Amino acid sequence: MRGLTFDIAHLLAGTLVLVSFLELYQDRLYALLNMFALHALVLALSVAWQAYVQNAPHLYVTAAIALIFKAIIIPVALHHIIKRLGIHREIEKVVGVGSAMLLGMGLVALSMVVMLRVTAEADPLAREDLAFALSVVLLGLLMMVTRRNAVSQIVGFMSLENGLVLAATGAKGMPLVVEISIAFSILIAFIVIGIFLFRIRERFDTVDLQALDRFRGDRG
Amino acid sequence: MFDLGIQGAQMLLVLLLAPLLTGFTRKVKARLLLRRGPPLVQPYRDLVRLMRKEVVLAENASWLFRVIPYLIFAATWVAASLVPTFRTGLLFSWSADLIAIVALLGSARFFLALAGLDVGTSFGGIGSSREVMIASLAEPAMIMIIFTLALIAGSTQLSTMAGFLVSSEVGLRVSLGLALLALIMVAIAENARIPVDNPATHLELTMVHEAMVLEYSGRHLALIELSASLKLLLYVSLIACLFVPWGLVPSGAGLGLLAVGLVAYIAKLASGGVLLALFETSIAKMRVFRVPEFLGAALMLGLLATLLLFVSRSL
Amino acid sequence: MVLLALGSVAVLLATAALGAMLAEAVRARLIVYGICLFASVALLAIALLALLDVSPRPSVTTLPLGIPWLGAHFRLDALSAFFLAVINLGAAAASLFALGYGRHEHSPRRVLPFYPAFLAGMSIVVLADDAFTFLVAWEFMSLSSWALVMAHHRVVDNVRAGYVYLIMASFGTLALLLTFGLLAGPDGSYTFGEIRGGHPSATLAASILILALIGAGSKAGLVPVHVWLPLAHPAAPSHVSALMSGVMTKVAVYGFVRIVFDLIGTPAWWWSMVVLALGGITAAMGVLYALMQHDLKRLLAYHTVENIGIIFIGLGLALAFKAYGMAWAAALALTAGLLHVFNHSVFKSLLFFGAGSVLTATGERDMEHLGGLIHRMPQTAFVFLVGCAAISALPPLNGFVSEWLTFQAILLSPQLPSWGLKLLVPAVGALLALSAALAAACFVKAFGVTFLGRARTPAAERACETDRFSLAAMFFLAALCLVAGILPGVFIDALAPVAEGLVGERMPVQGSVDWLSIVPIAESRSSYNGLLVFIFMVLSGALAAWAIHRLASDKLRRAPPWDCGYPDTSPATQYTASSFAQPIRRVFGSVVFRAREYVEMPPPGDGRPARFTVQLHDLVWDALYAPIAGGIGFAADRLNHLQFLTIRQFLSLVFAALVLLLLVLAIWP
Amino acid sequence: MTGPLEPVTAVLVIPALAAALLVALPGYRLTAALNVLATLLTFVAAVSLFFGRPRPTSYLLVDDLNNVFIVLTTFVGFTTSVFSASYIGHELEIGRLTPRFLRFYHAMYQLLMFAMNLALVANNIGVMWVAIELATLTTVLMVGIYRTHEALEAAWKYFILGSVGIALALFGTILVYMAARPVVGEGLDAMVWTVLITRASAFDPALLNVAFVFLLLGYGTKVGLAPLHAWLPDAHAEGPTPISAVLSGLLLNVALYALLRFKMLLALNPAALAPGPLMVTMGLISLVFAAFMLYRRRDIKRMFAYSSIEHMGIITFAFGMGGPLANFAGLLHMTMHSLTKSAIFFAVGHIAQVKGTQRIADMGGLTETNPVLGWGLVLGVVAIAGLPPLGIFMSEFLVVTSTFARAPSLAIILVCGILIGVAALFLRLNTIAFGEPRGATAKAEASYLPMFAHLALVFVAGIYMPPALVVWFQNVAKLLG
Repeated sequence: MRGLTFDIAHLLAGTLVLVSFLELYQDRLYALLNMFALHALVLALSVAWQAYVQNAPHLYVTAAIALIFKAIIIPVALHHIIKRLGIHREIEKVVGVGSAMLLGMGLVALSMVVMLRVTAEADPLAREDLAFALSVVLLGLLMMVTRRNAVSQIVGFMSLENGLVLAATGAKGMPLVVEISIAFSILIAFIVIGIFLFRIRERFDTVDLQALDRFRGDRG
Repeated sequence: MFDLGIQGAQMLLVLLLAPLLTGFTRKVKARLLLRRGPPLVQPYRDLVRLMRKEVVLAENASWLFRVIPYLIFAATWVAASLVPTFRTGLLFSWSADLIAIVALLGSARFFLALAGLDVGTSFGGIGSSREVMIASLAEPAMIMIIFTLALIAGSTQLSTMAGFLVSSEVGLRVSLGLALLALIMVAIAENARIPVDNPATHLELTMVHEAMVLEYSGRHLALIELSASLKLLLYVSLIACLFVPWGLVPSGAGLGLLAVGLVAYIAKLASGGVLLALFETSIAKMRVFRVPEFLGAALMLGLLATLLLFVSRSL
Repeated sequence: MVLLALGSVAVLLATAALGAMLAEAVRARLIVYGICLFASVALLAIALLALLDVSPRPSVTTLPLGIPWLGAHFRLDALSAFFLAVINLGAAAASLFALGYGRHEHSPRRVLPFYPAFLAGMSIVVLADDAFTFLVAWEFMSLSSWALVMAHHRVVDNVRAGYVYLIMASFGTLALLLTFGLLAGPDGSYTFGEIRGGHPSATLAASILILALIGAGSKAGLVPVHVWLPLAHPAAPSHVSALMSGVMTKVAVYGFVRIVFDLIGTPAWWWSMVVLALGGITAAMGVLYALMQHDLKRLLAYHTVENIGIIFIGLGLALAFKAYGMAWAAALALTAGLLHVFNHSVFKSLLFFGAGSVLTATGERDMEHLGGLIHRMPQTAFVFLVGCAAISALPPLNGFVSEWLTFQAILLSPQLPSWGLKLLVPAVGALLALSAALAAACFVKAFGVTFLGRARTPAAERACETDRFSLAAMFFLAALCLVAGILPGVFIDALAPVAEGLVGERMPVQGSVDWLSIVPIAESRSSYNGLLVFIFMVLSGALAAWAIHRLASDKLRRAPPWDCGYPDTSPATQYTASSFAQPIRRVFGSVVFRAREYVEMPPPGDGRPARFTVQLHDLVWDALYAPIAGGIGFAADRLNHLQFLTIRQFLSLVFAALVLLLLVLAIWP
Repeated sequence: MTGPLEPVTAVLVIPALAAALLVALPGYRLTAALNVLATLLTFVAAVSLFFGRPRPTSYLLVDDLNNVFIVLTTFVGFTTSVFSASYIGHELEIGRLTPRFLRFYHAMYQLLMFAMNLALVANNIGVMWVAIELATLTTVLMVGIYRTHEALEAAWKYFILGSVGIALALFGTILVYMAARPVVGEGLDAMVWTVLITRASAFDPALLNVAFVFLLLGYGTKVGLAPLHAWLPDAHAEGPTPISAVLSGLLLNVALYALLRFKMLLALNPAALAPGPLMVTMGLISLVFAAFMLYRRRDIKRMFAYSSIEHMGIITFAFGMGGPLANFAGLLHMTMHSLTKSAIFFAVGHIAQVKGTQRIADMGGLTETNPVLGWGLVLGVVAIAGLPPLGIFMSEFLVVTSTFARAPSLAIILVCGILIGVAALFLRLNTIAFGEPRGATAKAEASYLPMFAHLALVFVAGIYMPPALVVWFQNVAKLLG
């Protein structure tokens, strides 16, 4: 039984990392959104699994949030925005897919090395989860910095945050997990609204098209 | 009391001999140029005549202009009266050592240069600016020479130095030679002699000393001329008492010896005058802006002499 | 004793507040400067009492201020007493001068509050007995004087001057901060008492010396950290310029002496090489700079640089002798240096007062626009002349005495065993002699062009004698120049305890020598009697005058100047300041300043005037400061791009930092 | 034991209630007065913490360390609200703000106070994290309050970078929990500070290391350490000046406080990596970087924002060096910097209102036109430049001297950085305060009280510090190890 729980948790966490890589691989916005929905779904599953394993019912709330809010509402909203702004073109990347993948590999390796230094007596389930969570976080960050497109950057941020939730739920008996996940959902909602409000097509840094590059701090 | 008398005698002696030396030099120069030249007493006559004349003062000359001649005279005279002429150990010799004497001459020059600027004429300006330029090289050279001698004699006190140099343990030294050479060059520059300056010229662009005193007349001019010849005398007797100290009478000697010393001194002056005249007639005046090189050489010689001493001290 | 001193300092601080309050009032000037005068006279009296006090043990006190667990320590020993006296002598004179001079100040509220603060700051520096108090006072002094420099801030140059000054001041303070950091050690023993106790290692002591040279030197004006001085000193109101030049630089000297002679312990011989070389270069460079100036106050400021050089030569010799345990020679050299400290403070203040009077009388600082003032301001001219003669080291005034003593100290140096010194000292001596001679030349120019000749502008034409307060201050200082010149023995004896405290030996007592002459080492070796020289000169001059007027003519007739037959009525034909300096510029300037002269002579028949231009380069600035400023500007420009990145790029920075740190963890043993 | 009258809870309850009230109430005068009153009450409550300290609960904690921060925060909050009353009044007159936004502004102000106090008194690292996130969000909203492109963009930049920071900090917090769990056991205790600190030595060092890295970056973003500083200058420049004052004076400190807590945690664990070197490095980088950035600034508020980065660098450096002297200096420097910098921003706010712009090029000769403002600014800059006899000099003196004896090279970098920064500041000050007057010269109707109150405190602290305060600071310094 013990082995099985470990395997399933491990499997789900691993899948999450895999999906992060898939996200990193996508170069069409719609596909990216679908991938993110999958990401959220896997997260929901793994959280639910943790809830079951640790028999901590409040975690089911987190799972529900992940499922409903992230896997359904947000992707739909973003679809909507993309249609509105009419930007279902290629995602302009800073680095090519291949190199992004390589970087991702490096990051995963790094997080493994860092986490496996953790002394063995900490229980293996949590340790593996942590390693995967860290890689998910790093991959999300990588995505944010390698994409020029606001939507994909949000997706990056959200998958980063998925990693956090994974870690939080992996930490057995950690209080405030639900509160935290809610807080984060609010944060993400803010961002999405912000994008919608400011009609940010290209990048975060400009508030609308004609303001593009006009003001950047202390010029003039 | 006796010392006091000697001191007084010396002061009077230099005052009286100074014009004579000047006159003598002129005479010899004239002879060398196959002219008869003025009589020996001519300088005295000039002085007296100038004294009698009224002073013609430029309108915008200030009070300073009228005080300066007396200042110069006083400074030079005091300086001259502290250089041993025929007898060492003067009563007041300890009141000013060689450095102080040079500084006294320096203050005389300082005020003379100011006098050149006072009336506000262009020639006065030329004179003063060149004078200070020459001085700014001559004085350090002089200081270096003093260092050399002081390090040899272990004192900056003229009487002591002369007393030491007359004694046999000095021997012949390279530094001394260098110092002598430098001192002669400095003396020539300081006394406005050829090749640095020409005391006889009034050719505007070449003169230095004469340009400064251009506006002076009457008794003022007389005092300045007198101080000039005092200065010449001072330098000659300085060289005499430092480099040819033989015949210099030590303090506490009898009258007979004193007479000998006096004769020796006058002989030295005469030979100094002759040498000076010879030198001046045999050389041409140099451009003003060659002067720095001339004096720079003197400075270098002095420095070299001092360095040699510093180094040899440790051997 | 020290409590009394602190009390009067407190009075000064209170006066600062007072000045801030009633700066606009009509009588404010009289009140503020009056109180300052009394306070500084009181401090002077205290300092003199402490200096002549026979009991060797200094009076100390501690106040619960500054660093809490440390408190503020104050101590009044011989050294600080001497400098306290110097400071407050200058302060008293300046306050007296300002009573009259202040009338011309058009923005009193920018001067009155800071002036007393400045005085207080300087006094506290010499009283402080722990690192923190010392530095606070030191920087407070800089700060208040900075405010005074900025008093006339509408002039663009003054703002720049104030800027350079403040930056150099903080630079120096930070250097001193590091110095004390080394002296205090890791456990932070900041009181001078503890510091004296600890003996730093050789390398440590060496770096302390270097830092102290930078820190104190930048305040004193050693080349090459002198650049602020000629900018800042002239910019301030003249009585402040006098204080900054005459007194504040001496506070810096105090800092150096305190650290190097008192706190570090026994010096190494090569230290003196550094100090001597710097001193010699500073002296020569300073006077050469001064000769090239035609702004009267700036000329004086550069001369301060020169005199600081002379002082440091004295200190360097003292270090050398001390290092080789020739205490009596060290005492001689140190006394020479300190005596010059006193002398310079006197005649430099006097000269700046004179310049201030000229400034108020004509509104001109540029000598090219002056001339002939001796007719309009005879008394000012007289005292200024005395000052010029004194600073040119002419007997029988005080400037000569200290330089004479320095020469005597140099003449002792062949007995030093080290070869480096054997080669260096004569060269330094030559530099000293050279700078003395050049100083005389410079002041012939300063006095001659400003006061003699014919007025070059209507402003100079209309000048009139300055007020009574100013004259009183200047005559007082002039008299002091003479007294210190003809009775040097008194002052040398007063310095004996200082030398005894620092090098453990003192010069032979001069008071006992007959005829009041001074004998640094031995009667047979060298002696000087200013009094006799003075009397001789007076007598012989009077004798000559009497004889001539009595026996020969005393008739006198006024006539147009002769000038070789063609006098020119236009005052423009006079020698100007720059033309006066031209021969010297040709001799030295071509090397030191890369001075170039360009003559553009139009062809015959061409109406255009011929022009003559001279180009001077400040090599120190070009070689040292310009590159630093350029480098900072370059770096600022490069880094400035970081302000204009996109958010994604900023995120990448964060990302990079994160990955980097994780890598560090990964390879952490 | 934590009734609403208990000072600890009062510190939290008063702002919360005030926020609720201020949202509801109309009218500028009333709300402003209420704002001042609320902050004053909070300050009083904070001061009363000296006398009666409650025993730490699993959520709230008051010890020497955070007591310093609370008092400082509430005090500056109070003075800033006084300043803000006169400042915002002017903003209303010229119509930069509408009454609607004003209500929002006051509510947000109180909310920010609440969040910061909560972050300070929280005994639970999770609560602390939540509070800091809340503070960040409120300030984001206030930075954007002017609704200009620049303001919105600054707010957006702040928001995005802040969120990433928050996320990293959370990950760090989770890791700390995981490190604690095996030792302390599951549940709340593993996040309670007082428990953690007692058991820290037994935690898993590797986890702690990773945790600290994330916390350093997460909270370091809030502290404004380079290269995580990007949000700070724009947020300061574009928000209302009172908010700039609070940001520089308080929020940075709060984030630093969080960092310090975790540093203590690491310091207690011998096997974990020493946090000192990391903080020293980031501190020096921030210092030197900010010093250079000062030179090319054209916007006065942005310039002082960079100076805040510089000083945060110095403070972090000091705490990184550790040891009684350096820690004491760090605390002192932080206090002095908060007071001085907010005083400067008070002056700058009024100056900007007088001149009608924030461009340095359009200001000049202030000491002529507005002597009080001008000299106030000069005094402030003199203080921030670390010139005696003002307080910052003492802290810099202690930092530099204590460092130079231990690590000369670091001290020299430090000194160079400080000097470069001073040079830049005075370069600008000369053009602003001196020279011929430039730009509009209106009379400023301003309350100078807060500014001079702060400067007076800084001045006194530089000369005389009451022994009680010193003992207190020394205890804290010991606490920090």
